[in-house]
Amino acid sequence: MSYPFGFMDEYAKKEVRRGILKAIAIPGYQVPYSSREMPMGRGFGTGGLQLTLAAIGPNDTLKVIDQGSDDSVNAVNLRSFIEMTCPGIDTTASTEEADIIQSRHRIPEKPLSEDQLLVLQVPYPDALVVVEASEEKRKQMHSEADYSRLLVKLYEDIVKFGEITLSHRYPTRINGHYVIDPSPIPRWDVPRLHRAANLTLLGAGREKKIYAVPPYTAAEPLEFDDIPFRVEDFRDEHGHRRRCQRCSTDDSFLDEFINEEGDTVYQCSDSDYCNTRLLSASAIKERCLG
Amino acid sequence: MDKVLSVTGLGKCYGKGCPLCITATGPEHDTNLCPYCGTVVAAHDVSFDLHEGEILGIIGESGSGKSTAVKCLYFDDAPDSGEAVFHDGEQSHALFDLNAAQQRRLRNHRFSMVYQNPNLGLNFGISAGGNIAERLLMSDMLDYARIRKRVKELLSRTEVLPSRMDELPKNFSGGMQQRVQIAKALSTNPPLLFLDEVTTGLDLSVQAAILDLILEIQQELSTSMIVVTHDLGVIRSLTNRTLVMKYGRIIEAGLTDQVLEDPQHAYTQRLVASAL
Amino acid sequence: MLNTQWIRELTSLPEQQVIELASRLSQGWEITPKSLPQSGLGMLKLKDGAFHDAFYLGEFPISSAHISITTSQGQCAEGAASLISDKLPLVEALAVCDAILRYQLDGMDELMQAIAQGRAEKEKEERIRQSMLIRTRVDFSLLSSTDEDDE
Amino acid sequence: MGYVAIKGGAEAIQGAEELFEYLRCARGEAGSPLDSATIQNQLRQLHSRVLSEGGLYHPELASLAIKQSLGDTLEAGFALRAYRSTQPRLSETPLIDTSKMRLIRRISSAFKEIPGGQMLGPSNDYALRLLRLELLDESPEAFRQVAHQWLQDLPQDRLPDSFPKVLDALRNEGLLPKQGEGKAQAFDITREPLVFPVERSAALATMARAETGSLLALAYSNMRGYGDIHPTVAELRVGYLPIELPHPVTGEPVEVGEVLMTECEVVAMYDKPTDDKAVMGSDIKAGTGTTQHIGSQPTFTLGYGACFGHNEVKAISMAILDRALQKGMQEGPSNPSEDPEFVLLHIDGIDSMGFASHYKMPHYVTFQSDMDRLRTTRRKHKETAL
Amino acid sequence: MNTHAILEVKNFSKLFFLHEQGKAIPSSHGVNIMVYPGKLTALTGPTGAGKSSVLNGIYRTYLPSSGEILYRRGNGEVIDLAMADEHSIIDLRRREIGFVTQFLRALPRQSTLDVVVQPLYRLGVDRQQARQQARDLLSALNLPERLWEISPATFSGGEKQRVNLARGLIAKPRLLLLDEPTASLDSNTAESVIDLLQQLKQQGIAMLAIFHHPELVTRLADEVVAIDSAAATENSIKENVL
Repeated sequence: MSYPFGFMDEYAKKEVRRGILKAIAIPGYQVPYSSREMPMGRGFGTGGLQLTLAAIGPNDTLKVIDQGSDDSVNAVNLRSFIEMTCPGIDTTASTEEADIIQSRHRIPEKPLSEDQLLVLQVPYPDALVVVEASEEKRKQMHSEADYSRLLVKLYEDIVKFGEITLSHRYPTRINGHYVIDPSPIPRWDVPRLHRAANLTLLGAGREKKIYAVPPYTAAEPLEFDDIPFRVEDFRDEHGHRRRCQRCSTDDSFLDEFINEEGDTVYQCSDSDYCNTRLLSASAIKERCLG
Repeated sequence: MDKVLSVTGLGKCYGKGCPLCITATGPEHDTNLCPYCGTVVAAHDVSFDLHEGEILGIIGESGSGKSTAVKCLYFDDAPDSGEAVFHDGEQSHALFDLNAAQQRRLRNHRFSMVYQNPNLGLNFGISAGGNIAERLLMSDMLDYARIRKRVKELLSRTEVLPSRMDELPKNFSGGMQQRVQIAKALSTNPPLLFLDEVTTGLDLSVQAAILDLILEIQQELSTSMIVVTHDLGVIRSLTNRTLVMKYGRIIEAGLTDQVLEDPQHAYTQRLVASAL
Repeated sequence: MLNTQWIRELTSLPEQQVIELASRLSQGWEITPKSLPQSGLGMLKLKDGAFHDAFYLGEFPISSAHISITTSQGQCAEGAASLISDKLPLVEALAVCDAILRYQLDGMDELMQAIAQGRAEKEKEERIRQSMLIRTRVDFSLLSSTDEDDE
Repeated sequence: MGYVAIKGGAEAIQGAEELFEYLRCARGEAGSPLDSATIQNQLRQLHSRVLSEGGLYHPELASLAIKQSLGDTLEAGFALRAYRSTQPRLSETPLIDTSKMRLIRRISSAFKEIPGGQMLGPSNDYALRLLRLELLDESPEAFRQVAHQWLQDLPQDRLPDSFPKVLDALRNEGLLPKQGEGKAQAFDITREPLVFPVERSAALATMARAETGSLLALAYSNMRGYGDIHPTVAELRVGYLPIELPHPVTGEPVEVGEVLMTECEVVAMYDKPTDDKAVMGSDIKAGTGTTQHIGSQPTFTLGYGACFGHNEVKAISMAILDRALQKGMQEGPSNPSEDPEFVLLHIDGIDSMGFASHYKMPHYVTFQSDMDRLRTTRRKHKETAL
Repeated sequence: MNTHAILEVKNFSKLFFLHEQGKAIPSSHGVNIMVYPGKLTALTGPTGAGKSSVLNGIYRTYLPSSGEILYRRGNGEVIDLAMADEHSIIDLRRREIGFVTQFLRALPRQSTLDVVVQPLYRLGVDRQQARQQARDLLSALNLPERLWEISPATFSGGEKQRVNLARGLIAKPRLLLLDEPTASLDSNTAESVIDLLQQLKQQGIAMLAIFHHPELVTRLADEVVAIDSAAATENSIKENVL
């Protein structure tokens, strides 16, 4: 069997593109669309995949990452499917070289440019789902920008734990109105949505929604005036910022794991960022030594 | 005294309706169910004014239309006919001409309702303080410390120990839940408060304390209130004026002491006589 | 008069037989598509049994072909067919058959024979289906008369 | 220097797929591959499930999907769905009336005798569920003999081509809501997203391709007491529905094929007439005995279920849920099975299975973020405790 | 209306229609009364002559059946209390017209002090100041201080009467209606009430009163209106009656 370019039939792609345009026109608004079944599980990035397939053309260069890594099984799987159904495209691991970056759970560390498109895979598109199960009611709350119940959730967290317990999927207000679930990116990545130069598209396949953070658009995490939003804390017990054990940088989101010796070690979550740092470090070393 | 609310000709039917619904129902026919089409005439031609700082009572048995009238005004239900104008300082709002969002805005910011069942007014899954905080957050108070302070003030005002503010209301007694509901209702200093059978089902001594609290608050804040009840004692204790409803109609209206001491309508006379 | 069942009858014959027949009958003819033969999906719209509301039950594969023919004698004809299938060659063959039947082109008799053969196949299928019903029919009247006998 | 532990994902994926394929073909030369017809006939019920849950009546590809997924209905339905994403939509049938169905089974539990008669058709409803050990070692000869035997001496009599619907008899008695023409417009869930509230046609379409077990579970909750519609099966039919499409040139209807389908109509306990529904919810103070209600008479209520293939449990469950959802749409849901959003968003096998599977994917980043929250919270906790 | 009078009741009648029994019960008929600032008009007549009905009619606890009840407001405006809208009546009750009856109605749990202070709260008087005034008045009326913080529900008739009086007097209304204010008081307390009423008169407060004891009429009344159920009545100065 042979498949059309981009797998989906043309009508379906057009519908996704219309959804994208509407999403850009109303920043943060969840545009419903009749998400098509993709040949991989709902939850494996079918929303992001449909956005990428509707947007990509034969001369585009694509980067697919999962958990910051181009080698993650899911990233590999998605990339090879897109390569198979979109003849003529290039793929890359370099953030800089990519025109389209499809990602799950991370935004690349290196700020993106106006020419780049970031596609995020979304399991739960609606930040209000933690306080309201009914989609019909949530829709009304969004239309009135009524997020008081979400704020009560933050209030209750502080009362109970002295801290906001939301770790990822941090509710973020776009352009002063709609609050979105920015996909399960860590809090670390939220400030990098704010007034970013690039367009970010978010796609939820199973929940059948598309939404967008257009270039240079405000993206502000929900917070109290006197208790500001905070990103993940990578300081050690002495208050020193931990470094990547591989490239030694101290300004990236770190993965923590236990090595063969049983010690806890830290490494950049963004593999391309880490590699780039490592290369330039070794270049400097070479220059100095040479 | 300034008018806060004026209601004219409010009507609400449940059913498909027919030309005879109105003439075939009402106190004189001893029913609110249209014999021709089965429609329930829940309220018809309900008109009254409410002044600033006034407590108006609406009394009647279940099915009299008293709750229907209040539900329409609080936007829990939509009337079929009539007008209601809410005067809010410089502004006047024709309530039934507003769109749903405008109605919810008024409901959240300028009106409050205390329900008979605290379940309706409170979210039992979040703390007492959280319940009150929700209304404050709705009014864009976004400073955590200020919210905590205001919640404590409101709870002490309604005589709930502020030390219990972080507990879930489901652990509270019925009277305490009502106090939290009142604190929540008052949090935004609403000019108009609806009280729907707020003391029904509570112990007598708790009832008295709640009524006392409502009166004190009304005097302090000069909130206008509409009290819906079937209890003559509540009417006598709280209200200046009273409407008596039966089968969807207002059958008598007057000063509360006059309605109770010198009732004009046969039904009111029976009601008062039976309560003595 | 053309019967509306001929496609159903003809397609009960093996697919290859139908394709071969059409290609043999149309040998030497000039066949050009009026529109591109397509295969894709059709949607089944049903009237629900309770309230007679329309609703969509689901999709089925559908292929269709629409051709024009100039026979070797110079006769012009047009034929078209759709079929629940994604087999394009089969539906193209059916479009040829449609033209033959509709314009009574050469080979019509042979085609009619094939259709009759298909009809016999269908008849067999239909008898099997009818037997399913007849052999599993519940006869309540028999039961009740037995009861009466017992009394 | 290796990069964390996820390097080599591509090789692992390929290895896993090869292993899966090996298991399909294990036993080597002793086994033989399943062919399409075998799956369609010998795994008839499984095949039916995949046809309806995939939402695509393509018997051949359904067999293939079953084969490649090793018989996993969810996976097989999924493969059909993904296939349909690549296909253009060419046409839509005119509104088809199912009374034209060429039946193989027709029963009613409402009446002993129905016009046209009850025909059990292929059913094992009353068979004893004893393991038929003789099939453990079935010879090809014995296997063929069964079919041969059945085809002997086929009865010669002929039944009508179509049968009247049981509901029509009840309707003629006035026991059912008066029937107008019904809505002609239908909601297409394959091309439009569900935005609640939805029309009944959207609910029917969603249920028609829902996962059988999910439908059953929700319908069962209603039958057990989380709901109270108390249904009776007015009629359950299985058969082949002829599909007619207009001829591309002449426009006259031509039969282009048939689909096997199951349909079911349930009659549920009567309720107030629909247009009086609001009355039920309000606190009525009923009048004295002199007033008489001269409105419309109470009637039975109805539910409808239908699906591709032969799947009776699915059709019955759907009919029960259709009735429950109508109740929920009219009066507001009082049980999960009456809540359109709850039912319709949780019965799709492809959606739910995909989401359950996705938890198998790496979640390092979110887990890292979770750990940060927990540690910070614990630190605060310790500080306040001191 | 008479330019000196604060209240002029003209041809007041009240009859009750009881639907249950289907009959009308006349209570007062053709009553005429004048009340002047700083003077006390006493209403006399046999039991059942409808004296209380007249007071209730003026206060609008009863709806008058006919007649006029002209009242001159503090701002000089004359208003017919029989016809005035309810909000005007509420306003007058709050600011100008007080009524002391034989019965005390209060919320079950409310303390005596809270009962007495209510009218001042309604006028928006500062809470501290209002409570002080209430204390002063209660001690002037000889109510023991130990009773101030408890509910009057359990009080003796005399104690309740004093609480009632205190509440009626505290806001210093322009017109005070008194329905047997000393009925259940011991003589000592009755004397202090009489003193108090004298003081009020001197402050210019107009009073219309029904007294249990004819002696009090003699001591306090400037005008007397005698009514009986049969005949129309009008003011006569005390000397003429006695």
